[in-house]
Order: sequence, then C-alpha cells, then structure tokens
Amino acid sequence: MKKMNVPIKITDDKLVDLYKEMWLIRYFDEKVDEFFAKGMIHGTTHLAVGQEASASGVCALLDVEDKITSTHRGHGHCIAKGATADKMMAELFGRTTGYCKGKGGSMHIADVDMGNLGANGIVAGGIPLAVGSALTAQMKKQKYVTVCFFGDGATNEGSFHEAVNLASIWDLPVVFVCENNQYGMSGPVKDMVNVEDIATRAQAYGIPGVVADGNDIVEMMNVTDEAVERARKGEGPTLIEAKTYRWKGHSKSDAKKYRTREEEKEWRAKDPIKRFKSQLVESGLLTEEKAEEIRLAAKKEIEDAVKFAEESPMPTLDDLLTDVYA
Amino acid sequence: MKKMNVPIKITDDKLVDLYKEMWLIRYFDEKVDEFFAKGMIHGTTHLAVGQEASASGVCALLDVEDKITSTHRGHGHCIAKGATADKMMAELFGRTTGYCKGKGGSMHIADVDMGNLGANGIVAGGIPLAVGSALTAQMKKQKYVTVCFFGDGATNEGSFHEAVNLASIWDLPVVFVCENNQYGMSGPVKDMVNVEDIATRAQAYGIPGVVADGNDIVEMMNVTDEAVERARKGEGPTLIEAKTYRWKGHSKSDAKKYRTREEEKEWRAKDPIKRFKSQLVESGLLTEEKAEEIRLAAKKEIEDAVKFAEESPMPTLDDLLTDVYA
Amino acid sequence: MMREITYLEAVREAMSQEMRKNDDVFILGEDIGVYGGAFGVTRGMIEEFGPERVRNTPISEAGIAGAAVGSALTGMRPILELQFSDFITIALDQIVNQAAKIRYMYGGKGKVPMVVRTPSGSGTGAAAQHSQSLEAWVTHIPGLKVIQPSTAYDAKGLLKAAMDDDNPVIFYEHKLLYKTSSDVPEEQYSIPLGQADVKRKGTDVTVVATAIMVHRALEAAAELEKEGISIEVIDPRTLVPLDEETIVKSVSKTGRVVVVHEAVKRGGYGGEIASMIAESEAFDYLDAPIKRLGGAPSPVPYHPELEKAHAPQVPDIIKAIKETLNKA
Amino acid sequence: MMREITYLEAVREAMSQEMRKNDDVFILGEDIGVYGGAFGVTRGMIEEFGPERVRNTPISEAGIAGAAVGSALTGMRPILELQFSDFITIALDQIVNQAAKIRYMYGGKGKVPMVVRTPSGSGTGAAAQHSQSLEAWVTHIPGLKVIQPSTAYDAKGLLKAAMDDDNPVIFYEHKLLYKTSSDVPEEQYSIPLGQADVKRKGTDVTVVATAIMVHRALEAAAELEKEGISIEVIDPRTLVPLDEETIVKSVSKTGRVVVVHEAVKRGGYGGEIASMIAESEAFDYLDAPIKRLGGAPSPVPYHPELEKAHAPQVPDIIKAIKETLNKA
Ligand SMILES: Cc1ncc(C[n+]2csc(CCOP(=O)(O)OP(=O)(O)O)c2C)c(N)n1
Ligand SMILES: Cc1ncc(C[n+]2csc(CCOP(=O)(O)OP(=O)(O)O)c2C)c(N)n1
Ligand SMILES: [Mg+2]
Ligand SMILES: [Mg+2]
Repeated sequence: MKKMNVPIKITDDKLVDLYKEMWLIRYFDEKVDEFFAKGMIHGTTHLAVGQEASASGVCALLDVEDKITSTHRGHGHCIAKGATADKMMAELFGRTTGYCKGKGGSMHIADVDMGNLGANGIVAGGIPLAVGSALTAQMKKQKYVTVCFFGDGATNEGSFHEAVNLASIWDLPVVFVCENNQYGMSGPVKDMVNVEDIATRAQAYGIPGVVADGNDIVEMMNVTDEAVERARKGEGPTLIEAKTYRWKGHSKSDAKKYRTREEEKEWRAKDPIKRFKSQLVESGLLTEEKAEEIRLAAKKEIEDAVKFAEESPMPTLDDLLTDVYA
Repeated sequence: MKKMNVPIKITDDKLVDLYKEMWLIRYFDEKVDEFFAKGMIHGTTHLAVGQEASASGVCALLDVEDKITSTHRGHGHCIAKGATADKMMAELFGRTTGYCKGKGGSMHIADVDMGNLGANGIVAGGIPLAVGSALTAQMKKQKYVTVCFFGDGATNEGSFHEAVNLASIWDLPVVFVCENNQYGMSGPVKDMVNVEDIATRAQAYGIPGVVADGNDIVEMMNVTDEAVERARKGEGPTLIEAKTYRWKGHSKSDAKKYRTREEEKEWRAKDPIKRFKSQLVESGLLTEEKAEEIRLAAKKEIEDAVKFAEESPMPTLDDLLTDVYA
Repeated sequence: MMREITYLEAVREAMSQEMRKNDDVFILGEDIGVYGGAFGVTRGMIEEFGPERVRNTPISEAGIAGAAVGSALTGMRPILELQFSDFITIALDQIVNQAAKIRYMYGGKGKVPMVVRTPSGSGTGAAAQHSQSLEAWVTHIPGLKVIQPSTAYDAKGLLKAAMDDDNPVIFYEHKLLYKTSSDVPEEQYSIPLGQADVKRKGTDVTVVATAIMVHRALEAAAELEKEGISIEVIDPRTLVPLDEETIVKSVSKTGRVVVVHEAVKRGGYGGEIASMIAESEAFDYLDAPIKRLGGAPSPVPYHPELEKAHAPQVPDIIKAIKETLNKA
Repeated sequence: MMREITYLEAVREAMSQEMRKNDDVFILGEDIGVYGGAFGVTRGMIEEFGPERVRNTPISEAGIAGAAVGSALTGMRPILELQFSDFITIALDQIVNQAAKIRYMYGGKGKVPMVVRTPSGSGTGAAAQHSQSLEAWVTHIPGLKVIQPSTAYDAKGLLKAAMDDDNPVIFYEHKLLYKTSSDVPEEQYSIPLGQADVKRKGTDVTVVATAIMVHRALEAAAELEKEGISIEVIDPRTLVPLDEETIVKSVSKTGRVVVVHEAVKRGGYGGEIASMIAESEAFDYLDAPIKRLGGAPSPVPYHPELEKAHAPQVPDIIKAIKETLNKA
C-alpha cells in the first residue's frame, strides 16, 4: 500500500469522489460528442476529454464559497465546481431546465450559486472577470479564493496580461490556471509562444509560476493547494501551468491536420483517469471492482442527465426578451 | 583625454551633432511649455524635457530607412529621427506648413519620409504598428529596423503584450524601447508593475531584456547598437528599458501631487545634456566655448522655428474634409 | 437646498454621496487618485474615501473594465472612469461581450451593476483620438443603458439613477460641459432613466438635441425667438431607454423636427431618433423632411477652426431649422 | 467564363487570384493555416502561398490588427481575417483609432490599404458572443469603408475592389451565406464601392436589405408577387460609401419603403438608411411611414427557435410590407 501524497484537506472519501467526478466529466463530453456527431445538438461545443485531471484536481481544493471562471472548454470545470450533469445537458438541449434556460448553450454555462461565474466564448475573456471577483473578496474582506481557468492560447491575449498584472500589484486572492493542451484551435503553443513553459510568464508580474503535470490529479491538487493557501493568506496570485492534451478536435468539426495521430496516441497513453485509478488501487483506496462500479455509476448518471434533458420543456418565444435587464 | 566608448558607427562629428540635437529637443519642449502656459497653443502636449538621451541615443544608431513609432511624448523622438523643428512647431500652431497640415497637432506628428511612423495618442497604440512595420521589412526582405518607443505605463496595456509576443515568435527586426520615466500620467511605476525592472518582462517572450541608464546617451547608444544589430541579423527583437525621468508635469496642467519636489531635484541633477557635455569635454571633442556656441545655435534654431510657424498660413474650412481617404 | 454648482461638481457629489451611504460602491480608473482624474472629476475623493475605494489603476482599459464587471457580478457596485471615451475601443469586449450579455447568457442569473463614466466630445484641441463621440456604439447593444446628461442638475440625478441600476450603464460626460453650472439640490435625488426633458417649450419646430447640443439648440432657439419662431428643445437625456413618447408627441404638435448631435452624422444615434419618428404616428403630422445634424465625415481635426467646423454650431442649427420651415 | 461557385469559394478565389498577382497582398489571422480558418475560407491557401503569406497568428486580435495596420502603412496590403466579427471588440482600437485616422491625422501622408474580412450573423447556434452583426459601429467611423456582400458574385467583385482600395475596408461575410452559390466569372473583376444593386425590380414597395436579408426579402417578394404586390429589392452592397441615389430614386418611385437588416434594430444602420430617406427628396413621395426591421433588443439566444425569432424572417418582412401598404 502506497499512501497518496495529497493535501491534508483531501480525505480518502474525497479521492474516491474525485475518481467518479472524472468519469462524469469524461462521459458527459463523450455523450455531447456523440450528440453533435449525430446533429442532435445545435451550435458548437468544445470537449475536454483528456483534461479531466486539471478541472477535478484544482476544484478539489475549493469550497462552495470559492469561485471559478471558466472557458469555452468548460464542461469539466463546471462539473468539478459542483454543477449537475442534468441541468448542463438540459442547457445543451436548449431546455428551460438548463443552467441558462436554454439561452446560453455550451459556451455560456454558469452556475453562480455554486461559485462558477461562467464559461466564456471569448478567449481570455474570463481572466479579468476572475480578477474582479478576487477584488470583491479583498474589498469585502471575504475569505473566498477565485480560480481562473484558461488555455495556452489565451495567454497571448492582452486581457491575460492586463488582468494578471492587476492581480499582482493588488495581491489579489486569485489562482490562474493555464490548461496548456498544446494547441489553440489549431495553433501549436510552440509556434505561438516563444518560451518553453507558459509558467515563465509569471516572471513578468513578479508572481510564482508553477509547471505541473496536468494529467496527474495528485500533482494538480498539490500545486493548487499551495496556490490557494497563498491566495487566502493575502499573499497574492500564482500562475499554474497544467501540461495536458485534448483528445478530441477543437470543436465539432476539426480534421486535426495540425497534429499527428502518433502524438495523439502518446497522449492518450497518459490518460489521467487511468492513472488516477492506478494510484487509488495502489494506495488501497479502490479495488478494480469498486472502480468499475464507480465508472458505471458515472455513465448511468450521464444517461439519466440525457433523459432529464430530453424530457424537459422548450422555451417559448416569450422568453426571447426576458432576462436582458435585471 | 578619455576616449568615449561608443559604437563604431558613431563618429566624433556625430557625437557633436547629437549634443546639439539634445539641446534642440530641450529647447523645443521648453518653448512649447512656455506657449502652453501662455495659452498660445490649442490642445494639450506632453514634454520630454529630461529624457533627451534616450531619443537621441537610440535614433543615433538608425539610418533614414530605419523606422520608429513614437508616443504622445514624441517631440524628442521626432527631432532625433530627423524632423525639423520648424515644421513641428508649425504643426503645433496648426499651420498648413506643419507636418500634418495642422490636422494632427502635438500628439500626431508623423514624418513618414524620414521613417517616423508617427506619434500616437493611444498609450501603447504604436507598439503593434511597429511590429507591422517590422513584418513588412521581413516579408519584403528589406534591411530596415523598426524602433518602437513607449513608456513604462504602456507596458501594462494588452497591446504591448500581444505585439511583443508576435515579434518574438516571428523573430521580427524590431527594438522595443521602454522609456521608464517612473510615472504614467500620475501612476508610479512601482505601484503599477510588480517587478523591479520592466526589462524583466522580456522573459515572458524569450527575448533579451536590457536595463540602461536612460539619462546616459552613451549607454543608450551602446545597448541600442547591440539590439539593432541583433534585429538586422534576423535574430529578433530586444526590449530595452531606459530609466529616466520627465522634469515637467505629465501634460499642460499637472500639479504633480503624485511625487515630491526632492525627487524632482535629484533627477534634475542627473541632467542628460550636462552629463553628455562633460563626457564630450573630457574626451576632447568639445570645449566649453564650443559647447556654449552649440547651445545658443540650438536655441536660435527653435526661435527661427517659431517665427516660421507664426508666419505660416492657417488651413481653410475646405481642408476639413480632405485627407480622409487616400 | 438648491445652490449652483458645476456639472463636474455634480458628478463628483453624486458619487461621493452614494459612496458615503453604500460601501459596495467604489471607483476605479486611471489617475483618479491624487491627480483627480484627467478632468479633475474625482479630485479630493481619494482623500475622503482612501485608495481602496478610489482605486488608481494601471493603463489597462480592458483589464480594469473586466475587473469592474467581475466585481459587479460578485456583489460590488463599481464605477469605472474611462479617461477618454475614445478608449472604449480597448475596453469594449468586456463591456459589450461580457457586461451587457452575462445576465441573458446565464438565463437571468447574476447581475452586473456597474457604471462606466467617460468624457466625450471635441472642442479641447485634443484631436482625432481624444475627441470622439461614440455613444451610438453602445446604444446598439441590448443589455446596456446609455445616458448623456447636458446639465449639472441632470448629471447628478441621472448618475444617481445609474448607480442604483442593477445593469451596466454607460454615462457620457461632455468635456466642455464640466465647467457649466446650474441649480442643483444638495440632497440626493434620482432622475428616472427613459424620461426626456423638454428644455424649452415651443410650437413651430422640435429640436431633439443631446449633450452640448442642447445648449446650442437653446441658443439657436433664443435667436429665432427674436424672429418670432418658436422652438421646442427636447433633451432625451437617456439614449437607452429612449423616451419615444415625448419626442413623438412634440413632433406631432410641431410637424417639423431637427435632430442634432455632435457625433458623426453617419451611423450616429440621430439616425435612430429620426427613423423612430419616421416610423411613428408622428409621420402623419410631418410637414417637412426630418433634418439631422451631426459631426462631419472626417476624424476630428486639431486646428481650432477646423475642429469647430467638425461639430454643429449655433448657426448650423439655425440654418437647419430655417430650412425645415421653408419646406412647405 | 461563368460557373456556379459558393460565396465561400468566391471569397477564397478573390484572395488567391490577387495574391498570385501581387506579392504585397497577404493574409493573417487565427487558424487560417492548415485548419483553413473557422469556416474554411482559406482552406488550401497555405499550401499554395506558404506560411509567410497565409500567416497563422496567436490569439491576439489587437496585436494582429495593429500589425496589419503597421504593415499596410509600410507598403504591404494585408488582409486580416478576424475569426468572428464579435471579436472586433478587441481589435477596435487599431481599426478605429489607428487605421481609420492615420491618413487624416498625418495630414494626408501615409496610407493604410488593408482589408478586414470577418464573418457575422446568427443562425449557427453559437449564441450571444459569436452571432452579432456589429457593422453599424464601423459605418460611424470616417476613414473606414464598409462592405456587406449578399451573393457569391458580389463577394468576389467587392473583395477585389476592397483589396484594390488604398484605405481600410471592413468586409462582412455572412456565415449562413458561405454555402450559397451563384454564377461567378473565373477571371478577376471589380464591383465599384458605392454602387447598390437592384436585386429585383418592382413598383409597389421598396425593400432595402443587406446580407442575408437580401435573400429573405427576395423570398418575401416572390410570395407577395402571388398576391399581385410588386416589390423592389435593393441591396446597398456597400454601407460606406452608400449609394443614396439608387435608394432615393426607388423610394421616390414606390412611395413605400421597408429597411431590413439582421443587426439589432436600435442603433443599427437601418436608422441611417431610413433617416437618409426621410431627409431626402424622396420624403415628398412617401405614402407611408418608413418601416425598419432589425434584430430584437436582446443578445442572440442559443435555442434555435429563439435564435430565429431574434432576426427578421420572411414572414416578418411580408408582414412589414403589408403594414406599409395598408397605411394610406
Ligand atoms: C477573442 C477570441 N478569439 C478567438 C476565438 C476563437 N477560438 C475559440 S477557442 C480558441 C482556441 C483557444 O485556445 P486555448 O486558449 O489554448 O484553449 P483550448 O481551446 O485549447 O482549450 C479560439 C481561437 C474566441 N472564441 N475568442
Ligand atoms: C489607451 C490610453 N489610455 C490612457 C491614455 C491617457 N494617457 C495619456 S499618456 C498617459 C500616461 C502614459 O504613461 P507612460 O506610458 O509611462 O508614458 P509617459 O507619459 O510617462 O511618457 C495616459 C494614462 C491614453 N492616451 N491612451
Ligand atoms: Mg489550448
Ligand atoms: Mg512613464
């Protein structure tokens, strides 16, 4: 038995929960992929299959009061921050029971009550929002921390720069988590950024920059723990770079000409869920049988979510002009 | 006699010319200051008194074909890149003989023929322009280098970040020169940037970052020489930080409450013109008498420029709608 | 109690009074601290409220706009001072794609109670990049409200309403109006958004004018009175929501209308007002084509005479009114 | 030689033919390389022209817009592909405060020959931040030209004119039109900016429609023809410069007009067109108020039915035309 080296606040039960959560994320996005392929869902979507460890690992350290801002590739963050798959799926189906009553869709799911300040269709658009949320915490002397998710591509937007600078000069309680999945829509990070690690960019703001294996949930929890504590103590922001990979194409139609099938295979071998399972089994927290049970339960939960969504009502034309103003 | 340690291409004659140029810059801005105080000039202006060494030191390394982009505080860059004081003064007076026929004013003086792509009223607005200019050089295989001037405050704009990143990934022939005069309009750089040296920001782009004494024209020439050579050889951009100070207020009305009179005094003691004169005299390139002659000649040139401006014609209302489209 | 104060003081007083009452209200912006802002609007406020609530920011319009949105979404009520309204070009994504849409995209959850205060207009010699009037842009965006006060009295009351509003509100101040004065109550008061003000009653021609053009229209009206021409001057005060009723009623009465703003005529909000009239029941009462005056189709020039020629002046308004009258 | 190709192919062909002739022309934008751009417009181009001239950029809209401006100012003729027109919010400072004004601010020195191509419009389910029609913003800015083609034929000819123009031109493509086809000559040809196209001749009501609304207006006209109502459909094609003459002439003839665009009605360019008509000599011929149709006053919703309801559809156009006819 090898005891897992995780932050103190992560209990054994929590670890098992996280294992299920990762499957929920995986199956949610696999299901969405299937529906898009079949043309059953309107619009577009961005799947985070392969990136489950960063969403779950980071959010594992957060309480309900803590907040996150998310991205276009946000289903995983959403589930990890406590959203339920049924209302998410209902949103993708455009139903009134969805998180946004069918007005937002995949790119705009928010769950403000659980501290998810929303996905965002604008690359890097959520980074200044996270800084604003952290500013509220500081000004109101509230203890919550805001975690800001974004991709490697987002770090080339001016918003990233301006927002991280603000957080650094004001010592705001925010943790910047860059999920470096090696590509933007198609642009390879190595062609778009002239440094090896995006974490290096922290140096421009005098804040810690940490590189982590984004496919290792345990490492993600540990680096997040440190960053969150730092933020909570008023010591300011941290930039975490989670190196990972998206298994699927960028969005619903993507021939993936910008990368090789070999590269994909290499990364698939680093499956974060499989890896976590091994760790859990090695440390005696899970048996293979129990793991399989959990996986199937997650799968079932997603199927139930689909049923919920399908059975939910559609908005009516009267809904067009509501919710514009508060 | 102490030989001055300057780049090879800087001849002794050039050094003496530069001495005069610095006085031209100083007197130009002093004169403008006087006119604004008297309400003789419309609009607003930003004076670079005290910052002459960076404009002259940097541009000393440039040929006519080389280009610069400038800022709201751009009179010095303009003169250093070869503009004549008469047409500049005429512009401030709103005359048709001015560089912009009276349509641009202090914040928009451009001298495209001499490679000055223009001052800019938008903080950091010129940085992407400089990158575009460098892109032209690279694509057309032209040998010119583009120097991009901006202030410390400008480095907090997203445009700075996006533009420097572009230049770094494409190895563009551009030199970024940050004139860190310690303040934005009023914001102290130490409150607005969480690193000691702005040059540190180069690390986010994997390019060299160099700190220089912006009040020492000799040092400015040396660091520029290296950066320009690097650019010309196709090795990509450099970020130079010139530490300096503006003696005057930010713009025409500024009570300067954000800084102390002592601090101003300390920096005035570091007068870049006085310092250069000592170096020239020590190295035997100038006598005190000759220096005085040059100073007076510069003064006279500015007075002639004023006369030229005053005697130049005003635009007519027909000019309102010309020059909108090419 | 009434006393005369300037438009600038009215804006400051509206903010200060609210900040004394409500800890959630704070201002952020460039150089708003000891410098007092580019036009001096916040002068003295950092001394009273401290650097946390009168928060001097780096030059990062997109970042600070986004920080304002994020803080509004989480319980604060920020006032963002955008140093010149021309710089909205940099902050626009946060204002248009985030602030304006968040509530709708989230299906009615979350709200963004923030005010963007920003000076606009020409006349200061600051040339093309510091003199624009771009309010039409934000009127086009559902989710935003847009205010353009023309007097100190209106400024104070409308800013109070803006700060009380739970939605993003863009509040345009006019640089040349900062020093103008009017009677303003000392106590707080609110002017409802969407209520135009008839600044002068008249019977022959309706002039719909915004911001500084209200004053020029009033001057024109005073001139024309001498010739026996009676002008009604309507100041919409808020562009979104727009008080269509007051405008339509007036035009139905006078049968003639001139719409005037400083913003470039092409694509300006005058087009919205004029075509709203042309679409309304007032159409049947129109005795002459609807006239629009606006800025010239060029960037704002530096030279003072050209700069003046760029925006409608009193003689231009008089001329337009007369043309309208000569059309039978 | 004529053959039928799609709107998307027409855009690509216009660029490719010009790039073969003129080394100064290049494209830059996000994912325009092997990916072929978000909508596939540049597909195959990097293979022909290489990564220098079909330049894949980081996600930096402000930076790449500025790089385009700077390269144009120094002798190149860039085409900037802005992935979605909603992102102009990020690039706007470079387009509005730099590109549009440089020539004027510099007193006629320097020029900025660049084209910004960008897809706009709703109907793809991409929701509030990816479905806007913001063309009204740029029409308001002197120094810019603005094009909105509705057919493959127009797209090719207008893009050629845009690339030949020495000024910054914003070229709006409509996502739902990419797959529509029409007869298009193989060789290069240019459609002069400022020339509206009468897409259908008629006598009873003039419909001025842009982009996808041209097609909906034509459908509506075909429907109404069955009822003996004759509709003239005018496609301005270029918003700036606007062919006022063709519109005014048509309205003077029909006496009735409906202006329709997909952009939100309030503050949209329809206001400019409608009030231009209301100001013109056509006013005297008007038999009914000028009707405007535009997008609903809300962000674009995700749900497909709501999304449809946001923009004018054929029945809405028919209804508006009939209302105009019923007004005596
Ligand atoms: C401002 C903006 N620019 C471009 C896009 C189009 N776009 C959507 S996702 C994406 C790639 C983002 O890359 P990255 O930040 O690495 O996130 P990832 O998709 O890899 O998770 C792009 C270019 C957008 N939505 N917003
Ligand atoms: C985008 C933008 N924001 C704000 C301003 C107003 N402004 C003009 S100069 C200035 C300070 C610039 O500071 P810095 O870059 O350090 O240059 P310096 O004035 O010190 O030379 C400010 C805030 C502007 N012109 N443009
Ligand atoms: Mg990525
Ligand atoms: Mg400075």
